[in-house]
Amino acid sequence: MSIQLSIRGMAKRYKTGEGVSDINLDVRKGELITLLGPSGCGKTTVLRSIGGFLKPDAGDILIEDRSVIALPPEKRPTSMVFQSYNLWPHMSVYDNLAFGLQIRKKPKAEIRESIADVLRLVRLPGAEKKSPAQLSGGQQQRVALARSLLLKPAVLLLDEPFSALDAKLRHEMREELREIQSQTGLTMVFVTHDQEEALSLSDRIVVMNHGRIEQIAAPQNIYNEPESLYVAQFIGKMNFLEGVVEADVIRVGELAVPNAKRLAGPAAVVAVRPEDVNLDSGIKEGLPGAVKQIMVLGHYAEVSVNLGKHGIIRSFQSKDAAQALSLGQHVRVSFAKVTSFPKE
Amino acid sequence: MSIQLSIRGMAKRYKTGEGVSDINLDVRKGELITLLGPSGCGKTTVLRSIGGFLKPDAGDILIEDRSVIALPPEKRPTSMVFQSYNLWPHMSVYDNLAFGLQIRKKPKAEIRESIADVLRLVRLPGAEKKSPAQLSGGQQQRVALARSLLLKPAVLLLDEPFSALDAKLRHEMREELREIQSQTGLTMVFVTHDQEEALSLSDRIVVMNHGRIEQIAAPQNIYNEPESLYVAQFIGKMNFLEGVVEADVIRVGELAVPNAKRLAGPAAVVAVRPEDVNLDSGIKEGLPGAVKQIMVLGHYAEVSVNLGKHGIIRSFQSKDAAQALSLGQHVRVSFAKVTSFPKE
Amino acid sequence: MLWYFRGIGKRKIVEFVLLAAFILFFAGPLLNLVVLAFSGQWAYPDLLPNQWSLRWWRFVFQQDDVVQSIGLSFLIASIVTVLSIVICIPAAYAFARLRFPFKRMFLFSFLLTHAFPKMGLYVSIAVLFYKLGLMDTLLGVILIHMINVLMFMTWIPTASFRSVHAAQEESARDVGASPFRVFRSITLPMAMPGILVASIFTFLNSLDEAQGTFLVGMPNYKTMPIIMYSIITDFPSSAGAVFSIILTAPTILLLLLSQRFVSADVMSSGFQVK
Amino acid sequence: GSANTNASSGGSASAPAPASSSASPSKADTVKFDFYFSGSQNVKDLWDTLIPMFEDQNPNVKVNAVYIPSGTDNQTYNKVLAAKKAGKGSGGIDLVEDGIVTVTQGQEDDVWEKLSAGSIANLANVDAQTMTDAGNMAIPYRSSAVILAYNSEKVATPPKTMDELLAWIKANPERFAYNDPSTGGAGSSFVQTVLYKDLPADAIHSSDPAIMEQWKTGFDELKDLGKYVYGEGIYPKKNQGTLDLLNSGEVDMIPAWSDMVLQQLAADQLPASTKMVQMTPGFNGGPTYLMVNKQSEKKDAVYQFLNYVLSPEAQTVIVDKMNGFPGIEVSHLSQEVQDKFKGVIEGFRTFNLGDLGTEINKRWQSDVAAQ
Amino acid sequence: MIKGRKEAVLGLIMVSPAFLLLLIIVVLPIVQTFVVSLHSEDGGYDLSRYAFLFTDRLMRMNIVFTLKVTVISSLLVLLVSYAMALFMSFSSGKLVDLIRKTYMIPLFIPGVIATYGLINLLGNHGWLSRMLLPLGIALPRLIFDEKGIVIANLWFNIPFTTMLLTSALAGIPASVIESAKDIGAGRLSVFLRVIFPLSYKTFLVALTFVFMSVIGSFTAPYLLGPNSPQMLGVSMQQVFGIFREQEQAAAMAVFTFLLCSVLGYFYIRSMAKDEAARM
Ligand SMILES: Nc1ncnc2c1ncn2[C@@H]1O[C@H](COP(=O)(O)OP(=O)(O)OP(=O)(O)O)[C@@H](O)[C@H]1O
Ligand SMILES: Nc1ncnc2c1ncn2[C@@H]1O[C@H](COP(=O)(O)OP(=O)(O)OP(=O)(O)O)[C@@H](O)[C@H]1O
Ligand SMILES: [Mg+2]
Ligand SMILES: [Mg+2]
Repeated sequence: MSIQLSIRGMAKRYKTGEGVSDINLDVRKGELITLLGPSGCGKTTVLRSIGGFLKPDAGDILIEDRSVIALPPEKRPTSMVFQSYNLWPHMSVYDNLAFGLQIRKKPKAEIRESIADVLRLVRLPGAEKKSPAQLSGGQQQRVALARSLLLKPAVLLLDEPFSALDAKLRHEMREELREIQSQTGLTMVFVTHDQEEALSLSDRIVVMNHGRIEQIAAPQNIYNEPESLYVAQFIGKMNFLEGVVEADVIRVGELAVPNAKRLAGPAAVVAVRPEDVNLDSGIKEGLPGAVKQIMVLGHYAEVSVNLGKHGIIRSFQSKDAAQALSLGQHVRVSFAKVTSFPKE
Repeated sequence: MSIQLSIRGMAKRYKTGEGVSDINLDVRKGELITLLGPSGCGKTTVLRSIGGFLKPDAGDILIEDRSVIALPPEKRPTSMVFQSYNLWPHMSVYDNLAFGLQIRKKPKAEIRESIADVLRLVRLPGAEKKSPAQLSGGQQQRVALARSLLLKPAVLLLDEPFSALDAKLRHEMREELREIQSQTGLTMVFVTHDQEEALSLSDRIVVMNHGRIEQIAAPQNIYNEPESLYVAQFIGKMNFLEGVVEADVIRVGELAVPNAKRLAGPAAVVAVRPEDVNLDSGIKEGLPGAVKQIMVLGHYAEVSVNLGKHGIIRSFQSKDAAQALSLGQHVRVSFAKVTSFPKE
Repeated sequence: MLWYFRGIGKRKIVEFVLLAAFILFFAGPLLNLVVLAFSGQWAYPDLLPNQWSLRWWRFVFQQDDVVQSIGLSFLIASIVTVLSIVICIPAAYAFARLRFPFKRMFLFSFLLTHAFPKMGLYVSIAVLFYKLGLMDTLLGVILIHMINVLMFMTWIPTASFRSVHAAQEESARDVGASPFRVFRSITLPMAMPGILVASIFTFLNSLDEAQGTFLVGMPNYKTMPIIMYSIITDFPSSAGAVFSIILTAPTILLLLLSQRFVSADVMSSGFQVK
Repeated sequence: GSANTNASSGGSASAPAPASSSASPSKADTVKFDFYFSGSQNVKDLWDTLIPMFEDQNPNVKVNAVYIPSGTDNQTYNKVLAAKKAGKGSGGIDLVEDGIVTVTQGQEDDVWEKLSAGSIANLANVDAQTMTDAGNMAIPYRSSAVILAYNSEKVATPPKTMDELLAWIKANPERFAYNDPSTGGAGSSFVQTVLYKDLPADAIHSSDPAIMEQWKTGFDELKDLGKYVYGEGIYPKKNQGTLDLLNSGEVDMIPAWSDMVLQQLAADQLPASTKMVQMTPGFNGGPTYLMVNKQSEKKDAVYQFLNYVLSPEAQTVIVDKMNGFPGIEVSHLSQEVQDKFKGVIEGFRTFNLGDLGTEINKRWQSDVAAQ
Repeated sequence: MIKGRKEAVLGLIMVSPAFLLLLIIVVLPIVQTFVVSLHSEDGGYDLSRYAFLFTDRLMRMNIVFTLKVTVISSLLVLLVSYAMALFMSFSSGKLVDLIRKTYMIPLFIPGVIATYGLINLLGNHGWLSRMLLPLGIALPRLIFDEKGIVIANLWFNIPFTTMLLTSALAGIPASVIESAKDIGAGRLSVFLRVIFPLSYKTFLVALTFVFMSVIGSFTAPYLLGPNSPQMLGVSMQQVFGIFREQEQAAAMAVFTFLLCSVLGYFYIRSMAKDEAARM
């Protein structure tokens, strides 16, 4: 598929010294790319630059192979759902939604119909006459989403569009978004802080850190093969243990794991996802530890095990398995799968 | 422990007809209560009434056994973290934080110090001089949180205080909140749309629906024993199947589950959590179905199985178990645990 | 008495005192005018006139210029208001939002219109108007009215525009509105309270202007204040009182009407979002 | 009220069509010129009477009288001056009626035409001294007197001389008021009369600055008087200001223009108990002048009109309507009128101090008002 | 920076119609007046007319008096107007509605007439003293006194200033005030720390307008004020109209303007400041 949006060597520095730099990203047509990263890492900055609300200090932005860097926001074929809704307080919901269509000189009947449609879609049927001040936080957010969706832009920019929605609604919205995308081939750049959302929704995830891109990859790859300690730390839960490099293996106490990346040593960090941590009470192998805490989190449980000098390790267990354990019980810990990184 | 906050028969109706009614809630000292419910159900309305920003139409609100219903916000011993942060745009972060302390006539040196402390706590050390406009969404939210924390109110009201934070930071903040609570015995009313947060953080959860309270209970109880179909639907994922009441059992196709609640029938709804759905390829028992979709979500996978006339059922499986399955494969479905509700 | 006040609460008392002060101070002179307008004889120290009369009402309405001049005044005031909006609002917007050279100097220059006493300027202005052929023309009268309000129409809207959030403008740009459209549909309505204030002021100022009108417009454009001046200087205050009531009534009517149409209270409550 | 029977003065009010006389002479031989005058209603009534009378006799001249409400009257002069500076001729103003200040100012700015009996025959009837005082550039077509107005219910025997008046003021503190001299002629007349009380008789026609030395005693007197006048040193603004005080009963005696008192008595605006008295020597009166714009292109017509205004016929009307003194010498009027002035005219004096008038106001402002 | 230049051109174009009007009709005559004010008595050019303002005892008194009245009036006007604006913006009820509907009416009364109304009300034998007479209260002297001028200034300026401030308060989101109340700020703190800073710019505009209209006022001080010292406006009229000293009057006008400019400067500076902060 063709490249719909291309960001080349973009940089933007605020007066305070913060900002983003060295942003390179190609988004294919119909792709949904997620920007993921800690608060303040520059996600909104990238999005606003694409939308035309910030003038980057360097670099170029191309949409459908045309540079848009010199275009004002209204001339760019993008539409943005802002992090802080930005509804117009002096207009009703209807007018908020109709404004963009009126500019595009759509006939009145069509406008009315598409507004009714999109309000149904965001689960706010009949809210046309209300004013933004009469809406709850999540309702405002959905109106803002509806406003952008109505415009069918070439690139849709979404800055945490579901942050105020409950899980159920968020799921429904995600599915609606997917649906719209499959119908219209919409290209989306999506900012979220919700990993699960990023993992389940995105075609590819861009992990950012301190104004830079750390890794761009498909969700599974990001999860399974984080390229850096940072990404490993950030995506999903991860246990980190110190190990000693011994040629082909890295040794963590009595346990040896393969040195797949051929790290130089002498020290390395071994990373294990909680679900890859096995707990056995019978076998002799593995690191010895004692169950410290059991926290049942919905359909699974998080079991923390004290490994003595190796610190505390967290393991996900099914509810049943967890309930078979008791606090203080001695267990042996082994790893189904590990990744390793050089020690920083 | 003593009751810190008590809401009695509160009702508030907006001009549009929406609002809340019949709100009764006792919060003990040092307790963290979560309001959970879909967007627009009235969570913010309840919180704003406690804070004094809305005048309820009926009912009373007591804090430490004194009615505060007639007091203006500034006289109430509450502090609120607003859903939309509400920082003062013309003040620096320092001034935003210092304002409340200055009103309480704290000495300058003490103010400076506690601001430095609280900024470290919300992971924004050294941000004193910045203005709100120079902060990212998540940073603003953290400043708003810091502002309320500084005041050590009798009741802290938090309206989705972590909605703009990434998982890592959110975890850290939660733990800091817990830490502060254990140190100061802070009483908190917490609004969130994040179930996991509610389940892991709260002492008790208040589930709201359409302006009314559906259930108040500890997280495990809410999860395991939802009182209504609505709560079951809203908390966690849940599969619903139609069943036929036959005295002691409810029959779903070839499967019979116990009629624990002694429902009258003829029809009933059987609810099963995905993690309680077992999939077996060998045994004869259980409902026959075919694997429709396998979605790996971090450390676990969601497997959808088509049950024919019983619809589609979702099951959580460990990653390994899921990978052993293939699309279209025939499986037998059985339930480890079910709840049942009368059919509406 | 005291128990009564205690009974109705502190807030009510405060409100009552406020109202009393408000009425005494603002309505006092006005009520006085109304009473005066209907008074015949009013000797000291009587609280009310000892003789009521409609004599001055008859008198004012017999002045054949009065009705015509009221019409003319309202016409001129309307034109002045519209024209100054057209000319000044773009300037105010530029001051509020755009960067251009000498901006501060331009903004400052509008201070001149008001801060500089016009007494000494009239001859120079008249010379200029003669040269430009504006003397004794409607355009001339309108222009001379406009210079009185240039400052109000730039400074006040500038302050209003600046209080409109950039974010709201941004989202309008985002849906594809041109800067002009953003201005018309977003910025302008949100800055409306301030602009309304400035416009009302412009209108009233124009209704009240006499010196400049006389200089430029006499004898062809005899506006209301010119007639008024002669009435209040040559006749007892009763005539002036009648005149000001006649003069005020239509404007107040207009005000009340517009309050109904300009949605309840643009002026007072503003637009507020949680 | 509305004695607006004359079409030429009433109709031009707000018609946007330029009614400027130069543009549209209706008949080839008819000249229409513009005459700006200001003042109270009685002035307006006067011209509304005189102009038709003139036009009946002079069908070739039409007078477009423009009534300038007080309060905006300064602008007439500004307009004349501006038109001249802009090189636009008369600016549509051919004849102006105003007080001595405007006459003097116009002399400096050279906007008034010099007048002579050659073009206006009846000018011969006017006192030559008065014409010279005005530099022959303005015609004092009428005069009013300043008198002492008092409340006869409170004051049984009004003072007859200046010294008696001063004594009365001191004997009745806060019962007398005179207005700020720079805001109205009545007060100015009082001040000047006090200043020249003990000076040689002909000093009132001298504009020689040397005389300023001799004002000192007069000003000391006025300063001292401050304690005894209304409000212990309050001088109301404008002639009307003191009349209001008399009307409301706050004072019992004031210097005032005779014509204003008479008119307001007639209109019930002053209590019927109000009486007037002239002192000896009298307060100075003041003429009102007519000036011809030097830029005017219709001087002949204007002269024709002025000639009529100075005719005994017109002057008789003026005396009747204005309750004032004629602009021409009384001897030219009918016996009946002469009889009417018998006993009054003797006390009537005109001061012609030229620029000294302004000097007095300045000095009053700093010595008396700001003591 | 292409964009910057375009913006500059656009800005200049938008300002130019108003500015041209201003330039021709106001600025040029003012420049002329300024030149006139430099004429000395003996025909040369110097600053003697300005020196006179400070050397002449009377003038000095007038200037001090004018400043005193202006400062007192401006302070009172702003105080009352802010109070009224706040009251109207943040209270509700019948009373507020009534005030909201009527407070503008004084704006519609021509200045001269209102001044007469005030004289009739406050004068020695005025309505107020008639009302208080039975109660045995004697009013202090209000008319022909600086108190009279101040009262008139309040009457004339409060409605407009209130209107202006109300419009500014309308722009302050309720949420910002709510959060201030939440942390326990009382009315005064909320006002001083939140409302005032957020309406500061309009406040400066209002202050400038009040200051200008008071300092240059004529009708009210002329009819209500003492004979001496005079407000500059009255004195200027006297110097120009009665004493016919055009040059001196011009110098007074320029001086008045300079006084007003000081306030104008604050407004423009505050704008420039947050402009710098915005980048
Ligand atoms: N206008 C500004 N002036 C100065 N610094 C700014 C400005 N806007 C943002 N920043 C800083 O730039 C950094 C990146 O901000 P940005 O808004 O892009 O973060 P973000 O990734 O969207 O964070 P969040 O998830 O909290 O919204 C932050 O450290 C922020 O403080
Ligand atoms: N000022 C108002 N006027 C009229 N209706 C309002 C107003 N504020 C809220 N509502 C309505 O009341 C209901 C409850 O609103 P509330 O803000 O309490 O919801 P919420 O539970 O906080 O939702 P969210 O999670 O989306 O923030 C909503 O349907 C909303 O539309
Ligand atoms: Mg952001
Ligand atoms: Mg909410």
